[in-house]
Amino acid sequence: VSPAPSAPGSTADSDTGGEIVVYAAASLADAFDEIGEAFTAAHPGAAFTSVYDGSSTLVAQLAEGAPADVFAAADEASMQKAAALTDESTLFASNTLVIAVPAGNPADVRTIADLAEVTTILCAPEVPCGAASATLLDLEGVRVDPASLEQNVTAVLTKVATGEADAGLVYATDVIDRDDVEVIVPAAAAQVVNHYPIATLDDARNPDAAAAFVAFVLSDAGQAILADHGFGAP
Amino acid sequence: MSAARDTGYAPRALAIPALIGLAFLILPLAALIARVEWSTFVADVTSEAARSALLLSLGTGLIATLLCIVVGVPLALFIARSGPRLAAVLRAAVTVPLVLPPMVGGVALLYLFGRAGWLGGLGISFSTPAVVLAQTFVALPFLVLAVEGAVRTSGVEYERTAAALGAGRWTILRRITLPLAAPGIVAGVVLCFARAIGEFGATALFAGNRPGVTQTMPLAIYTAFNGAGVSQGAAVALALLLLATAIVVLLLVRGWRPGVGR
Amino acid sequence: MSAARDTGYAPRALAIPALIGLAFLILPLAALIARVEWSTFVADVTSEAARSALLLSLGTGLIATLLCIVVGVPLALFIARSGPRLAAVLRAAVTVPLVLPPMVGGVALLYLFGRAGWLGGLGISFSTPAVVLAQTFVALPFLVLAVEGAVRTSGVEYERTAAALGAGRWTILRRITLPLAAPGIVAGVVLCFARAIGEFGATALFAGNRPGVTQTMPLAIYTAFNGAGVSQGAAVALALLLLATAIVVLLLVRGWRPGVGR
Amino acid sequence: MSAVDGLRGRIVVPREHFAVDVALQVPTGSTVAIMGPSGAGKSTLLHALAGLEPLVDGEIAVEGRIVDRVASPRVRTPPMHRGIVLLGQKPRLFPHLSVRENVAFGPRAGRAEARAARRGADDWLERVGLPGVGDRMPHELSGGEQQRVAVARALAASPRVVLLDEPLVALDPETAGDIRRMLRDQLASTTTIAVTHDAADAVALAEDLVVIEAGRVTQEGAVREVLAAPASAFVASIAGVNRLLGVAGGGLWRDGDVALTSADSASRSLAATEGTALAAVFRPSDVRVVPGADENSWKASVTRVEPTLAGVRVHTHRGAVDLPLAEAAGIDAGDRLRLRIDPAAVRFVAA
Amino acid sequence: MSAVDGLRGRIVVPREHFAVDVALQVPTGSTVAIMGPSGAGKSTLLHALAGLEPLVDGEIAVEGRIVDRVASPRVRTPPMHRGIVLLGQKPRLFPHLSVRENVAFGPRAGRAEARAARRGADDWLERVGLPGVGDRMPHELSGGEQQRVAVARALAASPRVVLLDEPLVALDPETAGDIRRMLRDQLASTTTIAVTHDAADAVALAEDLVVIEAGRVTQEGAVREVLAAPASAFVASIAGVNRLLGVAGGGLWRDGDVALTSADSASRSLAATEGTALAAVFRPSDVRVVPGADENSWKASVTRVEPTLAGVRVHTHRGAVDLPLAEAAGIDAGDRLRLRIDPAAVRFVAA
Ligand SMILES: Nc1ncnc2c1ncn2[C@@H]1O[C@H](COP(=O)(O)OP(=O)(O)OP(=O)(O)O)[C@@H](O)[C@H]1O
Ligand SMILES: Nc1ncnc2c1ncn2[C@@H]1O[C@H](COP(=O)(O)OP(=O)(O)OP(=O)(O)O)[C@@H](O)[C@H]1O
Ligand SMILES: [Mg+2]
Ligand SMILES: [Mg+2]
Repeated sequence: VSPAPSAPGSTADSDTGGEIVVYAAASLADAFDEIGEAFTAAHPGAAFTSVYDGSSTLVAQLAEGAPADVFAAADEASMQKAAALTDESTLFASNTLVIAVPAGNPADVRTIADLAEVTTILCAPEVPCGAASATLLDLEGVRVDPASLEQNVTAVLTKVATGEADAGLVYATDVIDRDDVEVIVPAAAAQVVNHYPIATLDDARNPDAAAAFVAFVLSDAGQAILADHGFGAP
Repeated sequence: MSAARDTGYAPRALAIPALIGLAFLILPLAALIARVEWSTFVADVTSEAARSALLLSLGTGLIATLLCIVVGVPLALFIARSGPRLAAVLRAAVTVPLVLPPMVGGVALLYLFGRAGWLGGLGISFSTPAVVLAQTFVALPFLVLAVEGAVRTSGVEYERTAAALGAGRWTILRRITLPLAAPGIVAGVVLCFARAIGEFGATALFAGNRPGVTQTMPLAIYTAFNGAGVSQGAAVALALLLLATAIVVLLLVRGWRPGVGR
Repeated sequence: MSAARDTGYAPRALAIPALIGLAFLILPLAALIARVEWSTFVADVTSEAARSALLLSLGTGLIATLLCIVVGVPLALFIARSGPRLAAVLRAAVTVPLVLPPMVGGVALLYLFGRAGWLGGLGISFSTPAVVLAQTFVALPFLVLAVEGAVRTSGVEYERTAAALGAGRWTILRRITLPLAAPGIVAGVVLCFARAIGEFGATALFAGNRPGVTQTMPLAIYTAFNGAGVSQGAAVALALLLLATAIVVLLLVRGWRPGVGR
Repeated sequence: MSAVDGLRGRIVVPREHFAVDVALQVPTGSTVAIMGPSGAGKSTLLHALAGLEPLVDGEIAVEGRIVDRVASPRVRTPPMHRGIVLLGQKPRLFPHLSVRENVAFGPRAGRAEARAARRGADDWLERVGLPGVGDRMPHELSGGEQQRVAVARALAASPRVVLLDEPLVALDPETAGDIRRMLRDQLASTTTIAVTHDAADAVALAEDLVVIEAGRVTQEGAVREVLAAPASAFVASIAGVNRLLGVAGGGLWRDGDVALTSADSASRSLAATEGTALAAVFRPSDVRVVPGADENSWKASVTRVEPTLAGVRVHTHRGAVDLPLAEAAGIDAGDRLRLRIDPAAVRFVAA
Repeated sequence: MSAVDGLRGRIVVPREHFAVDVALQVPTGSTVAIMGPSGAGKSTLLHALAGLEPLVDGEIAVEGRIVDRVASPRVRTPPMHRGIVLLGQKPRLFPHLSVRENVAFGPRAGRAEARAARRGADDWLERVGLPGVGDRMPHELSGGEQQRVAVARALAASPRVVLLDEPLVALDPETAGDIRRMLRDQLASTTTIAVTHDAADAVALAEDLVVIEAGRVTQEGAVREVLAAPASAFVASIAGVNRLLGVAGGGLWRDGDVALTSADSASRSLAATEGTALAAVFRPSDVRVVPGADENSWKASVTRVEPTLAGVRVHTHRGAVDLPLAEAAGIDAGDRLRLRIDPAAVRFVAA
């Protein structure tokens, strides 16, 4: 974890006091916790509060008036559903798929083509990682009969880690620092990129600080922290 | 001694909190129904995915309930007839799966029945039996605790009377103990079935989400809820379908309810 | 008439399914404990986040249980003393939140108490009171059904006897009805508290996952579980902490249990 | 509606094969006994009075206040506000309360201070012969002990009107006698209805006796008068007397070829009206077996011989006769005996 | 262990203030009555015999087979395998079964075919005077009707050994008489123990009577012999006789300055042994009030006057006397009366 470089954005400190509440996709939790720390270090008057959950859950909550200033979604579709609540959004990070196999790779998976032969699990096509997985498999020309279509990446990872499945497709950021799974990067991974959008909310109670936070995420300091957690550039 | 309906002697002022309680349970449902998108409702609830999820839910839910009855009623009898200390320990053990967030319960089941688990040899994961096991695990405590309470409340006096008339243990169980505890058993079965059919977390982790095999209604609802670009309409429609089905099943069960009086 | 402990007349062969049931409830927990990473365990369960989530869970769980008692016991009495038809309808209504996947329950609560909801003016959502409401919503049915069964089983005869001795309605309630139904009420309170403290889905949606304000233990467990880079160790450790706490609380409650005999 | 009415009313309650339809009047402070065959409706009547069973017709007044009325304006005071305490046929001690708390229940419900109520309960337990059982739970008592605790619990509520449903059942004669005396002392100025199966209770406790059969009053009046002039076979059985039906003819009681005279003047004047339906009433112990035809005697065939404490009672198709064991030897069902009753021992009553 | 023993055993069960410790022997096919004050341990004894209450000492044999033994080898046959049927003190009809199914319960549990068991149940209901109630639920019966159904249920199980705990309680005298006769017929060849509070039941049903007081047998023997020679105040009370304690002196019964003679030869020979503790036994109805000193008379002060069916019973510090109402007028507690008993009506028994 690199110390947050002090790189205040263009916003003046005097406007950025008070609490900001950031609603962010669960996969951003660790990265945003660190960004939050760096942000408050840079803006001593600000207090950072985060709420992490699935993007769909967050959208439903925001639609019902959840008190948030900033929304960071895991995919563009989710941001679209929140369109009524924001003016415009900015992409701030990206993510690619990797093959996760249990530690020791017992089924000896080497390429994405091997997924057709072993017990493979994927995210359900309805959720972002599932849609991306389908695209990637199509691109690679591999037909997989998944043992299960999981609700989220965590479920895929749990089953891989416990040896329940021989392999699964997950995001690169989900496997960073994990020692119970091994990672194989598929050849076409770079062609299927998931983009993370961020936006200030129209209802933000602290719009200036919100804007400052978004700027901070997009700043070099923010991007460096995201890169530390495995995210790619937007 | 009177057969006449007796509305009891509860203070009338209790009607106020009772109504508040009832309203609190019903109003959210009404709010849900008010937001149903009727335009897509029929399509949502008649989709092939909905149908297969509902059938799977009903099937696994009923089998899980049966399993719960088969092992839960004996367990409840055993606890009810234990001394206070042993009963307290057993009750605490039974309460565990109630408190465990279902997701953690799912992980525990994975650890036990998963490929690397103690009972991994059974090869249960990703199969319909895994769904049944997950439902049984989360629903069993409800049945056990409800039945235990009922059996304990009905006491042993009638069993002693039956024994003193020469009835054997199985006869006493079948004709005295179980019928006398019937209201509690029915309540337990209802709680158990409702919990089984609504089970989501443990199933999601332990059994996975394979349409037609392990995708029960709650998983289908969750999938619909998380579906990119799809509104919550489908999720709500499916939830109402599940609800309506469960209530029909429960009313049927209640229909059997024997009219036990004292 | 005998005070001697009576182990009843259940067939001995029932010990087999009873033990299977017990094993089925305990083994997954054992498998879970076997996988605990003791190296990080202490740090995990003593972290600031764990402490505040635990306190929040205990506080909200106890308040929710209290609320359930306040509105649920009167509701249960009301149902128990209704005619069979009305009782069936009311019981079905009470069962609804049991079947609804908790997430959908959360959506329903959002629709009711959210910005555009009928009771949106109260501004409850996304606050600690929202946690309490979500827990109350999912836990209330357990209390009501368990208490209703107990009150119905204990019948009206002793209430009539008390009334014929000149006791008023409140006296009858306090000294006869409630004590006689005590085993059922305790069972209901246990189920209710366990369900409240384990509640995840509805809380996640309706109250959100804000540390210190709405992040209860199950949400903290969920967060730990989903946390990228963090192993499940933390989640399992937190789950065990929650479990241990709940069991301590429940054993305390059981300790009060009055020794009601017939 | 007289002010001296402790309890007054007409009670109509439908049962399986008949309706209980009884009019009652218990003057303030007095005791009325109710007797009747098993299933006659006695408990139903008490339940209705106490408010535990709804009336389909009639009304009930307690000390002049209407507490139940079917006709409009409908009145239906719940049990706890009737000022009536009922001791039911089953003891129904509260299983979760100690014996002491059971007895103190009424006083505490009536806002007595808890400590005083418990002390009072101990006094009551002493009165029913159970000192020192206050701390036990009800299921740790014998059947008769439970019965006595139930009596103590009812009386401890200091009722102005009390209904007792077989309060002395399940007690041995000695204990029953003690409780009967206690009831007589304690209820001296309480308006009381006591259901009993033992005429001795009625004699000891009550001024008036009401006999109920199949839901209807078949006889009522001062206790001894009712027992002396049984209007039905049931009353004769509780009074322990023979009751032979006949008609008045020539100043005698006649049934077929049997004729009886009575030394009692009231009986003679009844028999003077030719054709009146008469019952001849006499005790089995006053009947003698005589060897041959005699005045006031008749032939009767033995239906059955029943052992009694003092000897045997020989039942015939015309009355029973009590015999010492020695005299009864050899008598068996089917035998024919000649029986005789002394005119001084027989009374005629209108049938 | 004789083969003719229907039921035999010694039962020791601790209770609150004493232990029930009773040895019993009921020959096959005969009936033993048990009487005792409330709380004496009668029900405890039956429960222990039936296997519902564990022994702390003793053993029980049914038809020669040990079913319970505390000494090693320990035996503890559960109730259903003892071949004993118990009719408990409370009817305890199964509340969820119809009256017919209640009565058919025993036969069906004994593998009788269901239809036949139900038909048999209807026959039994008829025998206890309740034809046509088979379809009702137990709570739709009166107290006495429930009692009779419980009797029918116990007998329908065709027990070889049956224990009856106050089977005739809660019944009016007429119905009680019917059921008593039915029991006598039906149990003629059944090994039976019957607990009762009415000596008339013991006389009518049993060969032997065992009296239990505070857990111990205080007297046993043929029913009439026990009643004729009461060894305790309790037995005198159930036999309905006076029992005055004294000592033999000069061929007479003496207590202070009172001396009584008896016309009975057995009594005379008892009294012949100077200094023997004797009880003079005589019926209150045989006592006369006499105006002045007389042979076989004594002075006694009235303790209380109790109404009875036939008149009053005047209790004194030396025995009670039954008087017709007319003669009792004016007698009150504290009065002194001179009483006389005819030598022919008094017996002496060893005390
Ligand atoms: N709940 C009921 N529904 C219908 N009939 C009933 C009900 N309870 C009692 N009965 C019938 O009503 C009649 C009167 O019952 P009740 O209990 O008043 O009799 P009782 O005079 O008290 O008799 P006992 O001396 O046996 O107690 C009986 O024939 C009984 O079968
Ligand atoms: N469960 C118990 N524990 C302790 N003592 C008991 C228990 N049950 C009864 N007793 C006591 O044991 C004694 C005997 O009780 P039991 O029921 O055998 O009396 P009983 O002779 O049948 O009297 P009754 O004629 O009143 O029915 C009584 O003094 C009673 O208080
Ligand atoms: Mg009655
Ligand atoms: Mg008894």
